[in-house]
Amino acid sequence: MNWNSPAEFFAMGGYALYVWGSFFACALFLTVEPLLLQQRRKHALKQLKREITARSEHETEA
Amino acid sequence: MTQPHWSAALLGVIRRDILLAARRKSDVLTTLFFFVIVVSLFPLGIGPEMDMLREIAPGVLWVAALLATMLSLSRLFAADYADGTLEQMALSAVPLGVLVVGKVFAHWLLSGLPLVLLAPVLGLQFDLAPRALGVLMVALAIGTPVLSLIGAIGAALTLGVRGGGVLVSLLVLPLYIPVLIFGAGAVEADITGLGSAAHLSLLAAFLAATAFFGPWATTVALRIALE
Amino acid sequence: MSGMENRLINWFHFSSPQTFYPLAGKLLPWFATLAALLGIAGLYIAFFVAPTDAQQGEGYRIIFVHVAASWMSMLLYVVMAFWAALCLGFNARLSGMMASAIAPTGALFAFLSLWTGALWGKPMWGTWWVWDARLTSELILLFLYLGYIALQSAIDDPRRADRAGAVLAIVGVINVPIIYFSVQWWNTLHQGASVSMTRSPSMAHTILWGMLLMALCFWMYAIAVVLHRVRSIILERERHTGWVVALSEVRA
Amino acid sequence: MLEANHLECQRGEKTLFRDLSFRLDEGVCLMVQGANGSGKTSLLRMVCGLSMPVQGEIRWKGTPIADLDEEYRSELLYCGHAGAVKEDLTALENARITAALAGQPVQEEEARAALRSLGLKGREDLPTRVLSAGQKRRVALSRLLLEKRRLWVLDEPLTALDKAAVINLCGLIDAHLAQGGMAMLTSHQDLPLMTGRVEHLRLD
Repeated sequence: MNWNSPAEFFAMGGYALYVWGSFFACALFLTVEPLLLQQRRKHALKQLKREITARSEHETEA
Repeated sequence: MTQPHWSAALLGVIRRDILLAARRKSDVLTTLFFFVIVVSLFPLGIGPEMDMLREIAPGVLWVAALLATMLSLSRLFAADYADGTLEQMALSAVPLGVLVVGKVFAHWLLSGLPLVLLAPVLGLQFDLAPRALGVLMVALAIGTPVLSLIGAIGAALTLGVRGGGVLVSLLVLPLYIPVLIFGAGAVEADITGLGSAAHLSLLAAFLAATAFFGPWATTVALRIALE
Repeated sequence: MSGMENRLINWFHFSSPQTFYPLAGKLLPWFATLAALLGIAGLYIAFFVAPTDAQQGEGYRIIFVHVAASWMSMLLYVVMAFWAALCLGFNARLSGMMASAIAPTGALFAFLSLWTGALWGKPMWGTWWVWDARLTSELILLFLYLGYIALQSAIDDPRRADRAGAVLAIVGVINVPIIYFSVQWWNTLHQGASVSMTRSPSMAHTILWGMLLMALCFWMYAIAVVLHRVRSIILERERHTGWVVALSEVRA
Repeated sequence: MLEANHLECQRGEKTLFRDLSFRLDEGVCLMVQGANGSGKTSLLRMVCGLSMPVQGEIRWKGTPIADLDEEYRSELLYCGHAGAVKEDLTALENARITAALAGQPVQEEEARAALRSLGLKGREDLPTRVLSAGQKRRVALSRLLLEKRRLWVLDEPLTALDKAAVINLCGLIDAHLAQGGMAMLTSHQDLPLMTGRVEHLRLD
């Protein structure tokens, strides 16, 4: 085990800013990207449903 | 049915583009003036110390040459695309690739060659030695055709696209990096006494490779743009 | 000849958006789970198993994400060019969609590689940015990704966007090794030997394992994300076809 | 000769036409008719091989045009909306350069004669910028005389032409058909063709 206490772990031997800056940025972007994609999918599905209802209304009118 | 005349078509494109440039001289002259003014701005921004200027001269001249080429790229196919000539070229009995080679060569004659001829004059502003000026000219003479060849791909890809002019620089400039490195490196190597042969031969190899692939990629891109 | 044609048609059927959409949906959770598991294992090694470095102290631990991100950014560009070539060669719709689905993730990894590289450079070299051959090449790779994305988004017709992007990706992938080589050459000429990030001889096995696991984690992540994105692209582009309208998630 | 089978054309998300088949034989003029936006120009571009149909194929003498490339193009003459005329060049230069680009260079005398017969006498050496729209159109049409091609594909060739020029053009098409040529064109007005057989294709 490399660390004797959580504080030591978070201090990263004085390199906390750099190490956590790197890992945090990766974690952040790799969670944000899937979330954005989820949103894109939801939007696409919503758009699709709207179009389908519009089309079927159009057909019943006709 | 007679065989199509490839050579007549090739010469026809080159002759036509030169004729058009001669009727509209301002287009060519703007590019050249741009090159001169960009190069002349650097000493004003950096300071008149000759040692410093001599050191940055190859890089400055080359970057200015890249930018000047970019400036003329958006016009490479745009007019032909707009007035239907490009359609006719794509439907010619002569392969489109041949005509593309002609267009690229004409582009080099009108925008690359003047830079080669003008560069030594500008090099004097930066106090380059006569030998270095010679190397600069040779490097530009080998490198500027590559700029036209690669640039043509970008110009073809962005035909009729929103914001094509800016977009083409975004696509093409990263691809110009090897030319910049070897071209400026050749002059620098000559100044520092390392000899420019290695750089120049790498530049020539790069020219050979792009001369082979460039027109092909441009042809594919043009056909996509015409669809 | 007809046999050949048949095989091609079958292959096209398999690679049609209609068949690929549910397949991607089924594969997605598996890759996501794998990415998570590999990530946990990789992070455990990175922080708790790998020993402190003699020269760089704890700062070297950035290597685990930095190298993995760099590898992925390069690999993804090659994969993107592969799909692009299929798109041009066979005029296959799905291939074009795959290529355009890969680009944003590739650009993200290139950015992360630069970001972590800068954060590593500051304590080790004293500056955020060094014109090191690898960092410079990575920067150019990011430019290439951004150019691809910009070109695609500037063209309205998705078919043309795919095919134009494909030409650019192929031109780019031919150029990447040349760019890398020229930057390397330029670097040695100007600074002598470049500062090595991965110190190969003394590298401990555990460090290698950690890097490998993290790289695999990013790889699986990239596959999962690309599959997800390609599903959205299919939905957007094929929204007028009968099979999309008949999908259960659309009906619901 | 020219055969189109089950063509389908899409622009954006709209299907312009589908399952369109036709045949064009020697000595026949095919008139494509339809409302604006019905896909006339798209069809002509497809016939030229400039764009690919979503479905179906086009054959020239039994071979798909996609496989023929230059072999097909050397029998084809396309005149689109845009006349491919350079404003900065003279009518004569335009005619000669266009022919050279098509792979069939012509002598100056030949080009002058063609322009003269299209009623551009005395204007051969003027930059086309100063010509009227109809005269520019005639410069573009001079290709019909200068390039020897079997299949003419003309998109709205009558636009901007006056009565005399229309009759002149019809005469050209007639002569072309009489020699076993083929023509496919779109037009909003009827062509007073004398001898050639005219068939109609409606896009709706």
